[in-house]
Amino acid sequence: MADPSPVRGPVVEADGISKRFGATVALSDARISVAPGEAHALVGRNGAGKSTLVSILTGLQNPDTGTLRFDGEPAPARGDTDAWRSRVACVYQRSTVIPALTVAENLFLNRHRPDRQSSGALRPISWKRLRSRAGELLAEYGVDVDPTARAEDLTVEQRQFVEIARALSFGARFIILDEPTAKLDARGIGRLFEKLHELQRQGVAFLFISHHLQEVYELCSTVTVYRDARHIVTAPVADLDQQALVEAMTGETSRGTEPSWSVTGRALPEGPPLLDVTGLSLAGHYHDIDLTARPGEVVGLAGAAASGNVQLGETLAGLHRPQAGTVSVAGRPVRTGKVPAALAAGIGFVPEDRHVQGLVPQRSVAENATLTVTDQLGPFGTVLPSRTRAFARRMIDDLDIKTPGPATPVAALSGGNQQKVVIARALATRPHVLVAIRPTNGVDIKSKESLLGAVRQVADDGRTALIVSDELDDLRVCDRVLAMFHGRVVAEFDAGWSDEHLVAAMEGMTGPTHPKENHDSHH
Amino acid sequence: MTPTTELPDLPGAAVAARAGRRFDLARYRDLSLVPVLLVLGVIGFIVSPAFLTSDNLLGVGQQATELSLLVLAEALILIAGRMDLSLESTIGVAPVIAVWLVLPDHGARFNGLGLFPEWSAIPLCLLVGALIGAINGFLILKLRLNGFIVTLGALTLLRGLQVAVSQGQSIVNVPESFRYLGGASWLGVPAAIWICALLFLVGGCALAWLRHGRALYAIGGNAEAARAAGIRVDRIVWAVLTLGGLLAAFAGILYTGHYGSISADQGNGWIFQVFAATVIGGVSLNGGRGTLFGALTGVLTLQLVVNVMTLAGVPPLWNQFLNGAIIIIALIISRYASGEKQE
Amino acid sequence: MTPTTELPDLPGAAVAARAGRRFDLARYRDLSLVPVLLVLGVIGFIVSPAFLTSDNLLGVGQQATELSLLVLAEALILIAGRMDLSLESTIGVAPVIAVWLVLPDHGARFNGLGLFPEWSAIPLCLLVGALIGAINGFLILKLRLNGFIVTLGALTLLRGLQVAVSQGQSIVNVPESFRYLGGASWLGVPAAIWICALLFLVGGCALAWLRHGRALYAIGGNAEAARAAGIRVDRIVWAVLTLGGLLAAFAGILYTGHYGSISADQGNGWIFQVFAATVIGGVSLNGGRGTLFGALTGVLTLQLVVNVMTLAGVPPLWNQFLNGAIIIIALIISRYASGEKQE
Amino acid sequence: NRGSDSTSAGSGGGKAAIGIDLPRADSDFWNSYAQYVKQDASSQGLNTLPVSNSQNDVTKLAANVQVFQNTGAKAVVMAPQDTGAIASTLDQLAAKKIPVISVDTRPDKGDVYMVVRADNKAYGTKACEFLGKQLGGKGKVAELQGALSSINGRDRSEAFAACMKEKFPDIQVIELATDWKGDVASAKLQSTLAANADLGGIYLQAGGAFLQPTLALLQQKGLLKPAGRPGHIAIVSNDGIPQEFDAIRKGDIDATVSQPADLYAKYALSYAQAATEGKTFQPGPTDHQSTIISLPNGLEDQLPAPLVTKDNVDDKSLWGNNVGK
Ligand SMILES: Nc1ncnc2c1ncn2[C@@H]1O[C@H](COP(=O)(O)OP(=O)(O)OP(=O)(O)O)[C@@H](O)[C@H]1O
Ligand SMILES: Nc1ncnc2c1ncn2[C@@H]1O[C@H](COP(=O)(O)OP(=O)(O)OP(=O)(O)O)[C@@H](O)[C@H]1O
Ligand SMILES: [Mg+2]
Ligand SMILES: [Mg+2]
Repeated sequence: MADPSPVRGPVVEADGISKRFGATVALSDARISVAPGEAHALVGRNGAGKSTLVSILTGLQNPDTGTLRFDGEPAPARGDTDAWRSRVACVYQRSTVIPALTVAENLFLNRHRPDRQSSGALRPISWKRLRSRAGELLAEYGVDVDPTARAEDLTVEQRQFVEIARALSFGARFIILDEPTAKLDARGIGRLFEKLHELQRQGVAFLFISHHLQEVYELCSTVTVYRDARHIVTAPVADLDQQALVEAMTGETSRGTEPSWSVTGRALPEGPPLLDVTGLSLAGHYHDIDLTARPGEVVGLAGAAASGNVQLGETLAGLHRPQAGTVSVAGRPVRTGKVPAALAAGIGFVPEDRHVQGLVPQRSVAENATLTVTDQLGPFGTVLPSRTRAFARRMIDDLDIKTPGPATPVAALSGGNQQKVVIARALATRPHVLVAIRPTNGVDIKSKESLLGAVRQVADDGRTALIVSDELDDLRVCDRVLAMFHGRVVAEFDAGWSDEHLVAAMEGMTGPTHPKENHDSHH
Repeated sequence: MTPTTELPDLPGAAVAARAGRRFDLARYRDLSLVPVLLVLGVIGFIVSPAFLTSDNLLGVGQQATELSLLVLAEALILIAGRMDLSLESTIGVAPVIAVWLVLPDHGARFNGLGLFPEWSAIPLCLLVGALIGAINGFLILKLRLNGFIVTLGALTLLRGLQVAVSQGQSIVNVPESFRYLGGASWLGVPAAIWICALLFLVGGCALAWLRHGRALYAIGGNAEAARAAGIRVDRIVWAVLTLGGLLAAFAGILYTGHYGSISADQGNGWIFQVFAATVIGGVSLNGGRGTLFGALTGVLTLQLVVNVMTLAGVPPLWNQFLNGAIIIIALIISRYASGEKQE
Repeated sequence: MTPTTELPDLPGAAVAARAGRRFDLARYRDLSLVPVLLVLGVIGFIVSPAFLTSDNLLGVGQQATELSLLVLAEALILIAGRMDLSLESTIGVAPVIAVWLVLPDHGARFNGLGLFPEWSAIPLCLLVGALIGAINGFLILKLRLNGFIVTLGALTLLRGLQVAVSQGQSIVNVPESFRYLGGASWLGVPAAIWICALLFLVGGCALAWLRHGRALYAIGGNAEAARAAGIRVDRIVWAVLTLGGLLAAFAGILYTGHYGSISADQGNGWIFQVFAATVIGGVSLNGGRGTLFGALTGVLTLQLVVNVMTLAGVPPLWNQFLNGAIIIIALIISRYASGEKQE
Repeated sequence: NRGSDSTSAGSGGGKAAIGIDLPRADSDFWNSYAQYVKQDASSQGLNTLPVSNSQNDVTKLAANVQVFQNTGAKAVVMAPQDTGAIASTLDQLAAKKIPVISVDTRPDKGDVYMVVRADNKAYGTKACEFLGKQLGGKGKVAELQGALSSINGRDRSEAFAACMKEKFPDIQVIELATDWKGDVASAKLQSTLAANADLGGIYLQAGGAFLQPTLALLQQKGLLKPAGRPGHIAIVSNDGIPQEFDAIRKGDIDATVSQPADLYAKYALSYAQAATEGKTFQPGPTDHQSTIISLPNGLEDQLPAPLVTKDNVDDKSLWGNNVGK
């Protein structure tokens, strides 16, 4: 162990923390304590207050009440950023990469001189050294990024790695990771965990936040559960099985781990395809894609980052204009490259990033949920507030959206509930084909179940859904999964696929179970 | 009640109830200048008995009409997340071009081309305004140029065009139709006030209850999200910019009629007032927030301030200083009344 | 090479390589006006033999100094993600207040208070400028008011203050120190040019190589992220706003010395030019992008255009029109040369 | 004897170059001046450089003058709207021995060869005397001032105020600053009318900017009664543009002070030509009913600025009766 003193207190100890934003109570008398070298998981449903705790632990926000100690000493003053930085490093849930700056500069932001952090305001920065150090750092994570590239030109995943590399390179003894895996694909998660295990061996303590419970079991030794802004339980992970953990998070006795839906034992859907895609190509992303989906069917489109599956989904929704190929819904061709045309043809869409394409943050839940159906809310192009409210209430009920009311600005909801609003918006048109890209992105386990249930319901009502994702949990609701790699469909699986096979296919190692003949039979 | 009450085990219900109050405050943000208006009214009443006469108030109203039309235009554009500085030139150049096309080519002090009959002056003027807005839209939306600087360039260019076309002269023989709209009274109230009130009412209703009106908020709030939701963002923004130019041209008609001539610096420097009125009235410069009613209270505040200062006989040397101070004070009031930080 | 080449199967490699080429273009974005300057030079050479004389070019240079200092200030503020419109009033009000504090209280046409000795005029002027910036900073950062409207209000208020203090008169008996800085020549080149060049150089180096300089880009790019990285966002922004006011006051000193008096509408209407120069020079209005060199080419472009138009004897009526047209054309060139959409 | 000063010189080809800067392109008065400059330059056969325009901005004026220097001007005609900030430009020109003719304004500092202007203080006084007489020495008068930063506006305001105080102490003057803006003038006049229904007279410091808005306002309020009728508000304007003459003929306003745009242009150019020929002038009366007075920094030819009323409005010698037809 790197630490010579055996009698040190916890690296961080917070007690009696309360925080409210206006009328919203984000934390109420919450506590947490992380021992040196410990990997501590923090779980809870969306809006439980996890990220708020993170911002308090990293000195970004002051708690209203409560005490905070690092290594037994009181926390530094709020403005003393260097002192905070030396105690705790953090990968925040919201991106903190600055788009216009280079990767190298992002990595060493505000600590361009590694030797002496705060002094030397007048010593010029040596960009050459910075670049080479950035190159070394990135190499440690196996991220192939040019340190002189600007961050805005990176993929989401590459950016996330820049973020992670930066936090881990501080040399702090305590690191907070707030949903670091949400933007990574399986291979990326693997690399991250390798690195974390290595740091763990060096005695670094972690506070790890994730909605993927299996990650908690894989990495952490202790788990703390928050619910509704309060501390519920802290226990060794070995003492809590997944069911107990979910119960602690939701406060309800679980109906068992079985979801409300099931894909096994369904009759293979019959009839002409509802969605028919032939020869679709978008330069730089995917080539010559054929795809069909029948009524009652949920089709998965699996693929790692840069496999082109996301762009394919977006193309179906009308966001890109493909160079070649046709899309038709219920036998009628759809004009590509136009969202209104796609909507009119009955394609509903859940975009990849709710912050970018999903929500108008300042507007109300009702308005966001009805954004796609404003033509149905009154005569002569009017939008009647009463109908909007009623429509939104129904959505709030159906999807169990936790909100003070339909008039609340959507920005005031927690992440998971925001995601539900995006799904509500997509379902509002009662689409024939629902295209959902990572529909459960950042959503807690309970909500995930209900969101996937909502997607499944679309199919059960005799329509069809397409789930574009790299998360196995999402893909489990699918009747059929197509795996994409480098812009091509490389494999197809029927329900009951094994994780390893699918993951292998997504990584380009097409296994022996390649059911090519199934694919061909559609033609 | 909201359905959250059906889940009593969630503290969300309590949260919701409390949150409810907060949002109510925010909902009345557009009213945040109403107390300011009242205070101004009281001060006006104290400093001069003439303040509360219908003559005076109608006068203030009519003086506000031209500015308020520009504010209406700018508010729509800002809500959609854009900006147009060139409105202050459009109010001058559109009438000049219309008159130039209409006036006979000889005999008067200012010689036009006489290409069109005189009755077509108003449609022509509106057309020119709309065209200016559409060209701005082209540069901003198709060439993807920065809107602030495009319209800043347009501001200079159009003012220059006006000087060039009018040869720097004020044009005195304006068409009768302009004069009528700017000068007539209907039921004892200037026609311009009726028209403005109507336009604000129509605009306000459209923003509140029409599909395309609501779309402006969505576009201004997050254009990407609006696009993904099937809103034709570029087309609507283009329409709004065009409409903005058209409204500015209409303001030009009223101005010309009201003051009896087209002066070469008609509207010069107004854009600052337009922005000040719009923003203290609660419209966000970042798009997606605000109402026309708020913008209207912004204009009225600025106009009343001038009126009250004139009635109070504030020394001319301190006029401009007070004007600036009042913009800042109104901004502070509007910020604390709404309780929202303005970023 | 980085060890990432060991993972050839990652599509990231392709992306990075493709991206690499694009960056090269983008990296020279700050040079995008250089061709424009060259073209202007050639036109100038063609229209008049007087263009390429050192007299003429130094004249253009000196005329550009005051504006360029405002542009320097605005560029720093814009890079940090803010705006300051009041600079155009600071350039006038700061010298007026300094002179008012310094001039004797009787005997001259303009009577000051005579509170301070004459040598203190320059420090006082700079102090007033810095104070104005700091007050703006207070209103924007502490009261969280909208920066655009605060500084717009300040623009009006400060101009009014200047009129009130100077009673609308031009002040002719300016301190000798002002006169020296504005009028002296060092090595045959006006002192103002040397000083400006030095300030741009220092500023450019600070932005490129100093921690606090880089912090401006981080703050302008994403203030939240900058805060998370331990940058004291509010403090730095405040410092930049103060520095901006100080630079504007210094521009006021040069202006006063250059033209030999403080006129009541010194700087009036310049803010449009400041924004135009800064933005066509490649500084983003949304913060986080641009360089001082680019901003400088922006100023020079605008100044050279005026010079060439005068030399070419463009009809006066078409002057302003061409000015506006050139802003838009420069914007188009700068947009296509950098290949970036400007949102 | 028009153009008498320049008759000695030959044709324009051999003459020394004159640089002319116009102060602004957006006002009627200055555009008339610009037209006269153009006419007179050709009729006097002068050699002028391309005419520039400084758009009411002294920095542009300095830049333009610099270009004149570089292109070989032997005399410069300008109308510096900012009488202070022109000082160093004048110094520069003096150093190069280029004489300067300043039109309409008197620079505070720096040498000038000749100032060609009418006396703005006299405008204010004339207007005051006329209005005072019309009102019989009592009542209320509104004064639409220009921009507070304009020297000529201030001269008029001060002279008007001083004269009123001295000669008509019973008249109450309501000063309204307008920044030369017609809409501001209209708004403030309207407020003033609301508060002072008994307003007896109005002084417009710039007819070009204020005349139409004022007339439109009075018309709308039903207060526009022809001169002589009861309830008529006496109006004195300033500038002498044709629109004012029309209004005088119709009885809408009572008088205006004719600011002689034609004489400005004519004598500015002839003095410029004289300067290039090395002529000098002495204080005293001139051959064109004006007086040259001596200033600390040069000479000033004070051109006559007649008060125009119904009696002399059709006088053909008024420039407003000759322009633009
Ligand atoms: N800046 C803020 N202003 C207002 N409310 C906020 C703010 N930040 C958080 N909240 C509210 O506080 C509560 C806790 O939010 P927090 O982000 O901590 O949840 P979380 O547990 O991280 O959820 P998720 O799993 O979705 O990330 C939520 O109801 C959220 O809406
Ligand atoms: N904004 C304007 N619109 C129309 N005319 C104007 C305007 N400003 C000034 N003028 C006219 O141009 C003349 C000159 O304007 P300037 O601003 O130079 O004022 P001045 O020099 O004080 O007045 P003058 O030149 O008449 O002595 C004014 O007398 C006025 O008639
Ligand atoms: Mg969170
Ligand atoms: Mg003048």
